[in-house]
Amino acid sequence: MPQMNMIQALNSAMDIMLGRDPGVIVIGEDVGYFGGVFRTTDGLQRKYGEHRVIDAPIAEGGIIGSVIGMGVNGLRPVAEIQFADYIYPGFDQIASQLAKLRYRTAGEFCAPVTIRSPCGGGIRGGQTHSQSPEGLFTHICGIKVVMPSNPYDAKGLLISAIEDDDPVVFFEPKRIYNGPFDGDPDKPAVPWSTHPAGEVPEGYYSVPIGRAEVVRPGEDLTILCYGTMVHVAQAAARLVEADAEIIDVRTMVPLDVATLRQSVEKTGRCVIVHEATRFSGYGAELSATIQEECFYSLEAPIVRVCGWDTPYPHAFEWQYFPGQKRLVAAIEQVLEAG
Amino acid sequence: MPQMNMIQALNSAMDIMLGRDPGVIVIGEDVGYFGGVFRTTDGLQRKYGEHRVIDAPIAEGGIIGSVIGMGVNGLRPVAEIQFADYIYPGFDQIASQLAKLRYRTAGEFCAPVTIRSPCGGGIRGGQTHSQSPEGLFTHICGIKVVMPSNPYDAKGLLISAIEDDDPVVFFEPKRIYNGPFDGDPDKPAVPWSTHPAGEVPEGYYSVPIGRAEVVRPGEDLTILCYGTMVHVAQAAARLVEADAEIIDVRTMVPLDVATLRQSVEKTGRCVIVHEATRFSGYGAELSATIQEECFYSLEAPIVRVCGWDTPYPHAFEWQYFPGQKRLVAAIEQVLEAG
Amino acid sequence: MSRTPKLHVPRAPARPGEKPDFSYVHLSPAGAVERPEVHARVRDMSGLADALVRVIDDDHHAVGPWDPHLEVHDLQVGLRHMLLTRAFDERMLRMQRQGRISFYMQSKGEEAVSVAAAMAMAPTDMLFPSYRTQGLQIARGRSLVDLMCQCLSNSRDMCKGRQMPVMYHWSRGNIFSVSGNLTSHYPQAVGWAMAAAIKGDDDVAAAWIGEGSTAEADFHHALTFGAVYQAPVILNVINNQWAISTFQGFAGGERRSFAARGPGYGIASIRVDGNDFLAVYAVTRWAADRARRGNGPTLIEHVTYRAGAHSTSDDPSRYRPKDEWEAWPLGDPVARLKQHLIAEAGWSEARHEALESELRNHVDDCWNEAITYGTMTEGPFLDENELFEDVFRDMPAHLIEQREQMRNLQED
Amino acid sequence: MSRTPKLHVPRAPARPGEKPDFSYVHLSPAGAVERPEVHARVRDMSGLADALVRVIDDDHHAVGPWDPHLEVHDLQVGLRHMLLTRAFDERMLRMQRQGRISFYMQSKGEEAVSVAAAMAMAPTDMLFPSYRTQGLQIARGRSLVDLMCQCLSNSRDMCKGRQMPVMYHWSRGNIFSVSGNLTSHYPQAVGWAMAAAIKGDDDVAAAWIGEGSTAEADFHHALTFGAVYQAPVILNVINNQWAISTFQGFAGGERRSFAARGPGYGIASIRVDGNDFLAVYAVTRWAADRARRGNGPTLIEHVTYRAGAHSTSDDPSRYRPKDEWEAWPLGDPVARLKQHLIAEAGWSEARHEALESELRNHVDDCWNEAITYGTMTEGPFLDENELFEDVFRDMPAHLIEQREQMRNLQED
Ligand SMILES: Cc1ncc(C[n+]2csc(CCOP(=O)(O)OP(=O)(O)O)c2C)c(N)n1
Ligand SMILES: Cc1ncc(C[n+]2csc(CCOP(=O)(O)OP(=O)(O)O)c2C)c(N)n1
Ligand SMILES: [Mg+2]
Ligand SMILES: [Mg+2]
Repeated sequence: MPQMNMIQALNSAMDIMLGRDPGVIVIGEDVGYFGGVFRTTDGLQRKYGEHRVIDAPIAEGGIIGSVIGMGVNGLRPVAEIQFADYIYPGFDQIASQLAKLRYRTAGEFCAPVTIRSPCGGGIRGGQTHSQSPEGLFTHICGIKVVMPSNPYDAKGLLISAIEDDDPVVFFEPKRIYNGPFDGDPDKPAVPWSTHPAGEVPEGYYSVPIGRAEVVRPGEDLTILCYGTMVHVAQAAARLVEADAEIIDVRTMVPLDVATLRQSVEKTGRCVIVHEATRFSGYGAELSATIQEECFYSLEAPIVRVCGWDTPYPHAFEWQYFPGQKRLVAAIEQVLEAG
Repeated sequence: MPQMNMIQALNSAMDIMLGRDPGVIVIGEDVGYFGGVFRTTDGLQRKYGEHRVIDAPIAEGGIIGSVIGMGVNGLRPVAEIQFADYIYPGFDQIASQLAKLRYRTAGEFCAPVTIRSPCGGGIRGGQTHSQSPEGLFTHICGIKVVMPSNPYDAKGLLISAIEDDDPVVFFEPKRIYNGPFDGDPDKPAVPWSTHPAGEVPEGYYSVPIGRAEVVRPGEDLTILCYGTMVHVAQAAARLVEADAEIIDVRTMVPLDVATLRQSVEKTGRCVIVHEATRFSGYGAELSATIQEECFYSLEAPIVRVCGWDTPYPHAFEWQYFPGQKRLVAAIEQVLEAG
Repeated sequence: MSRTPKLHVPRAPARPGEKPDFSYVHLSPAGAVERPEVHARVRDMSGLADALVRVIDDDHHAVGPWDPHLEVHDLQVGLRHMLLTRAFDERMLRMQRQGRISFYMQSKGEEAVSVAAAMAMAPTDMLFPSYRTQGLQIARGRSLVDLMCQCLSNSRDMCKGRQMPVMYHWSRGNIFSVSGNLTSHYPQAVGWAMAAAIKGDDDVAAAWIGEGSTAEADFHHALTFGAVYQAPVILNVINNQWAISTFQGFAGGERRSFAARGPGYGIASIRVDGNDFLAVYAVTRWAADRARRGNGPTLIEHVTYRAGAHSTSDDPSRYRPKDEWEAWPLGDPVARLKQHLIAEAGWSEARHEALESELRNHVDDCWNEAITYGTMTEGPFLDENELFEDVFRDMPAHLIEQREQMRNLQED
Repeated sequence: MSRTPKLHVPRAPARPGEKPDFSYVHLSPAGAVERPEVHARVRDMSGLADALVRVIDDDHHAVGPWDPHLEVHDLQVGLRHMLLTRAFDERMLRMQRQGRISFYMQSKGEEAVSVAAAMAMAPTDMLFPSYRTQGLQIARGRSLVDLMCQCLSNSRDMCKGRQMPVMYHWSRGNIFSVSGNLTSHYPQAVGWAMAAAIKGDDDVAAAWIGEGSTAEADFHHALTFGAVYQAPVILNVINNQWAISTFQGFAGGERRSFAARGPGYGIASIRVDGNDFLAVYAVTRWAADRARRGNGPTLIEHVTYRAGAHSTSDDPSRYRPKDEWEAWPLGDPVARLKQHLIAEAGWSEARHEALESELRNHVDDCWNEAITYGTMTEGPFLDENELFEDVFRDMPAHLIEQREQMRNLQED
C-alpha cells in the first residue's frame, strides 16, 4: 500500500473528490497556483483548472460567505482557512449562517460545505499560528466537527466530510502533517512512513464521521484524546505501569458517546487530554458527558490535561504543550485516586 | 431606596460612570439619540453629549475594533451590541485582539473595554434574537464574562466592569429586563419593584466581578445557575420537597470555584441550568469543575438542564426553554439517584 | 480631556418637532441621466453612481433613455403587485396589533424596489431578499396564504415555526431565505453567482440590503468577491434614509452616495429613484443583462423612504418628524405608477379603486384560509417534535435523546 | 456542469519561467500630479486615487508640486534609516537561516514606505504597524537591540517570549503592537483617532496593511468609521504586488487601484510611488496636516514591490519569475534616494559605502549585545512563570493554580 503523510493523504482525498464529483470545488488563500502554504492542494489546480481550485482574496468571512452561496447553488465547496487562528473573521458566517440554514428553512436550503483548517501548536508559530479552536465550534448546533490524528483517517474522514450533506469543520493538527509526534520535541522527527496509519490506499474510501476509535485497548484507565494528542497519549501510556485504553475521539460532533461510555464503564478512570485551552474547552464537554454516563463506574475524578488558559506563547511552547510529563502525572494521579 | 428595573439600573450605572470619569464613552447601534432599542441608554446622549454617547454604523466588528483603539488611547468605552446574536461579526476583534492585547504586549498595551449585550430568549425573538452565547466567550483567555440576574447586581457589576482594566463581556438577560421571570409565560408579568433586588441605590456602588452569590441556602442539593435561570431555579425549588441551595454564578470568568465547591461538598448533589444550548455550553465547564473539585462528595451524577441543542425556535420557545418542569424533573432525578 | 471635542458626529437633518429637511438628497430630473450600453466599461460610467436615474417625469410621462418601454399589461401587473404588497402589509400590521402574529415588518413606500426588480429578472435568477422585500415574493407569484402561514408559525409554516414572521424562503420560486443577520446573504449571493459561472449557467443572482447594512463586513466581502471573479450578481442597496433610529449619514451617506462605493472596486454602479417603478425596472434589467453577458456585477442604490416604522417593535415618532414622508421628494411609488398609467395608458381612479378593493378582498380571503391552518393560539399546531428536525440531515443520537426527554416531560 | 465555465479568475501577469510583465502598473511622470490644498474637498481630488504621485524624476531631481523641499540633513537621515532597515533585515534573515531565530520577515524594497512616513509624522502621532514596517521603528529611533531581543524571545524581549519574531510594539515610541491577524489594527487605529478627537487632542493615527489585506472586513470597518466620524487617521495600503503567492489582482487590483476604494466613502485618497522617498514623505505630511486640521482621514496606496520572499517560510520562486524585481518599473527606494542625494546634495558613492559599512557594523554590535541577553538555546532565559502573567491584569485563581501545576511538574 502506498505511504502517505497527512498532507498527501488530504491532497489525495480532494483529488479523488474533485475527480468523482464535478460539483466539488476547492477555494482558499494561496490554494490554487501555489498549492497552499502547507502544500495540501499541490497540483490540484493544474489538474482540475482554475475554476475548480480557486485562489481567494484574503477574507475568511468572504470565503465562507461565498461558499455557502455555492453550496446553495449545488456545489460541494471545500474551503481552506490558512490557519485555524484566522477562522474568526468567518465566525459569523459559520455560526449564524452555515450552521443554521437547514434548520431555519426547514430543510429547503442547505450548504454542504467543508471547511478545512490547520490547527494546533508545537511549530513555534506563536499565538496566531497555534490555536486549537475546535471547542468553540462544538457549541454551535448544526455543524459537524472533525479532527483526524493520522493520514489514513485524514483521507477517509475528509472524503466523508465532502460527501456529507451537512457542513463540516475539519481541523488538521499541523504538528503531525509530516509525521506522528509523541510530544518530545528533542527526538528526531519521525515520518509517517514508519507508522501503520501512514499506509493509505490510493483510491476512494471513507472513514465514517461520528465514530471514535479505540487505538489502544486497555483495562486500567481510559484516555480520551484526538489529533496530535493521540500520539502523546500513546507515548505516555508506554511510560506508565498501567494498562491504558486510548480512544481517538476523531469526531467532536457528533460524539460517539457509546464507545466512550463502554470504555469508562470498564476502566472506571478517565483522563481527557487536548491541546486547546482548558477552561470551557471541549474536554469540559467530554468530562461532563462521562460523568453523566458513567457516574457509578467512576473510581476517581476525571482529570483534564490541556493547554494552559493563556494564549499560546512562542518561547514557552513546550511548557505550554500538554506533553508526556503532564499526561503521565495525570495518569498516575487518576490511578492512585479513589 | 429607589426601585429600578434592570434597564434603569444599567442606565444608572452608565450615567454614574459617564459622570465620574470623562474617559468613559458609550457607543453602539441606536444608543445615542434614540437611547437604544431597549432604552438602556435613554437620556445619556442628551446629558453627556454626542461625543460621549455615540450612535454607530451597523458593523459590530467595526464597533469592537474601534473601541479597542479608543481603549488604547486612554478611554474606557462601553460598547453595546444590540443583540448577543449579532456579536459574531465582532468575534475576531474580541477573541484575537481584545482578549490578547495585554498578553502579547506583556502588559504595555491594554484596552479596558466593556461590551454589553442583551441575550437570551423567551421573548418570541426566534433564532436571531434569543441566543445565549456566553459559553463561547468563556473559552477565550483574557476576557471576563459576566451575566447579572437582577437590577442590583446589574448596576453594581456593570460599574465594576467599566472600572475593570481588563475587557469584560457583559451579557444582559433581556427576558428579565422588566421583571423577574420564573419560567411560566402564562403568569402575569411581575415588575422588579416587587423584588428586593429591585431596590437599587441611586448612587455609586459596585458588585465585585469574580464572586458567585448563594441566593438561597439549602442542604439537599446545589443548583448552579445565572441570569434568567436564577428565578426559574427559585420557582422550581419551591415546587420540590427538597431544600435546595441556589447559587447565582454571576461571573462566568473568573469563576468563583470556592463558593461552588463549598456548596456541593455540603449537598453532594448538583444540578446545572442554563438557557444556552447544552453541548459544550458553559454548563460543561461547571460540571467538569464540580466533578474535579467535589468528586468524593458527589452522591449522584451532576445533571445539566439547558436549551436543547438546536437553534432557538420561534414557535416552540416554551418547549425549548429549560423551564420549571424540566428543572423539577432534574432535581428529583438528582435527589433520587445514588 | 478638557479640550474641545473634534469628533465629527453625523446629525439627522430633522428630529421630532423639527421641519423635515431633504435638501441633502441629490436629485436629477427624469430622463437626464445617460444610459450606457450594457457592455460598457465601468470607468466610462462613473457618473451613474452619483446621478439619479428617473424615468417618470413630473407630468407622469416616461422620458429619457432609461424608459423601458413596457407594455401596458406589464405596467398594470406591476401596479397590481405593488398594491397587493401594500394591502398585505396593512393586513399583517393590523393582525400584529391585534396580537394574532408576534411581529411584522412592512415595506410601505418601498414597494417599487422589489416588485419592479423581480419583474425585470428571469424566473430562474436567484433572489436573496432582505426582510423588507416582500414585493419579491408577491411579484414572483407566491401565495399570500404561504406568507401568512409563516407569520402565524402555523401547521403550514414553511419554516416549521422556527423563524420569526417575515423570514420567508421559497426554493421553488428561487428566493433564498431571509436572514435576521444583516448583510449575511450578500456574499452568499455572490457565491451563488460564482457557482453559476463555474457551472456555465446563465443565471444571475440578486441581493437586497438596507443602506444601514452597508456598514457590515459582508458588504465589503460581497463587493470584493463580486469584482474579483466578475460574478453575475446584482447587489442592491435600498437607501430608505433610516436604519431604525439612525439616519443614513451613520452608514456614511453624508459624504457620498451608497452607489459610489462600487466604482472603487471596479463595479458598475447606479443610483436610481427607488420610487419610480420604470426606473427600477430599467436599471435592474440593464444590470441583469450585463451580468448574463459576462460583464460582471452591478451595485444599485435605490433611493427611497421607509414610510412606516422599522418594525412593529419600533416607534419612529421618537426619532424623526412625524410628517417626514409627506415631505419626501420622490413621493409614493404606488401613486406615481398609478398617475403614469392614468396619464399614458387609460388607467383611472375608478379602476384603481376597484383593483384596490379586489386585492383587499383577496387578502381577506387568504387570511381566512391561512388561519384554518392554525394560529398562535388555535390549532392545528405544528408538531413540536419538529423542533429537533433539520439541525442535521439525519438526527444524531444526542438530539434523539433530547427529543425523548422532551416527550417524557410532556407526558408527565 | 458540462457547460463552459464563465467565472473570471485573475491571472498573475507572469509566473515562474515567464518574462516579468508590469505593463498593468499605471504610472504618472514625476511632478505630473497636482497637489490640492490640505483642506480641499474630497470630491475635488478624485484623480489622485488613480494617478501616481512621484517627486524624483528619471534624472534624480525632485520636481513638481509634491516636492517636500526637505533639508539635506533630513534626506540623509532618511537614507540612513532606510539603509539601517535593510542592514537589519539582512542580518536577521541570515540569523534565521542559521537557526538563531525561528522566523523573520524582511521589508526589502519597501523601506521608503515606512521610513518616510514615520519622518513625516509628529512623534506623538500613533503608528499602527504591519509586520513589514520595521522602518517605522527604526525611523523613530528604536534601539535595534530591542528589536533583536524580541526576535530572540530572550530575557529582554519586550513581548516576554509570547510572540513570534517581528511582532514588536513600543508604547513609549507611540508604536502599537504588530498583530498576526491581518488588518485587525485598521479599525483600532481609527478608534484611536476617534478617541483623540473626542479628547480634543491634536494627535493623528496611521496604520499600514498590505494590498492583500484590503480584502479583510476590517478594511471596510476602518474606512466606514473613518469617514463617518472624520477621524484624524491615515490609512496606508502597501501594494507590493504580492500577498504570499497571490498577486494583487486577487484583492481586486485588476480593475481599480486600492486608493480608488477611498473616494466612494468620501475619503481623500492618494496613490503614491512607494519607492520614492520624497513622494511618500510629501503625501504623508499632507495627509497628517489634513487630519490634524480636522479634515478627516486619508487613504494612501503605496505602489511598491516585495523584493524578497514573503517570510522565511516562503519560497517565491514557486510562484513568480525570479527576476521580477529587476523589471520593477519603480526601482529600489534606497538607490533612488541615494541617486537623488548624489544629484542634488553632494552625496557620493564613497560616502554611501562608508555609511553602509558603518551601519553594518552597528547592526553587528547590536546583535552581539542582544545575544548577551540570551538566545533560543542559551541563557539568560525568560522566567517561564511569566507565561501566566498578563492574561489579566491580576492573575485569577485558575491561572495561579495552573502555574502551580507547572512548577510542580518542573520540580519532578
Ligand atoms: C448583524 C446585525 N446587527 C444588528 C441587527 C439589528 N438590526 C435589525 S434591522 C437594523 C437596521 C437596518 O437598517 P437598514 O439596513 O437601513 O435596513 P432598513 O431597516 O432600513 O430596511 C438593525 C440594526 C441585525 N439584525 N443584524
Ligand atoms: C486574518 C488572516 N488571514 C490570513 C493570514 C495569513 N497571511 C499572513 S500574511 C498573508 C499575505 C498578506 O499579504 P499583503 O496584505 O499583501 O501583505 P504583504 O505580505 O505583501 O506585505 C497571509 C494570507 C493572516 N495572517 N491573517
Ligand atoms: Mg434603511
Ligand atoms: Mg502585498
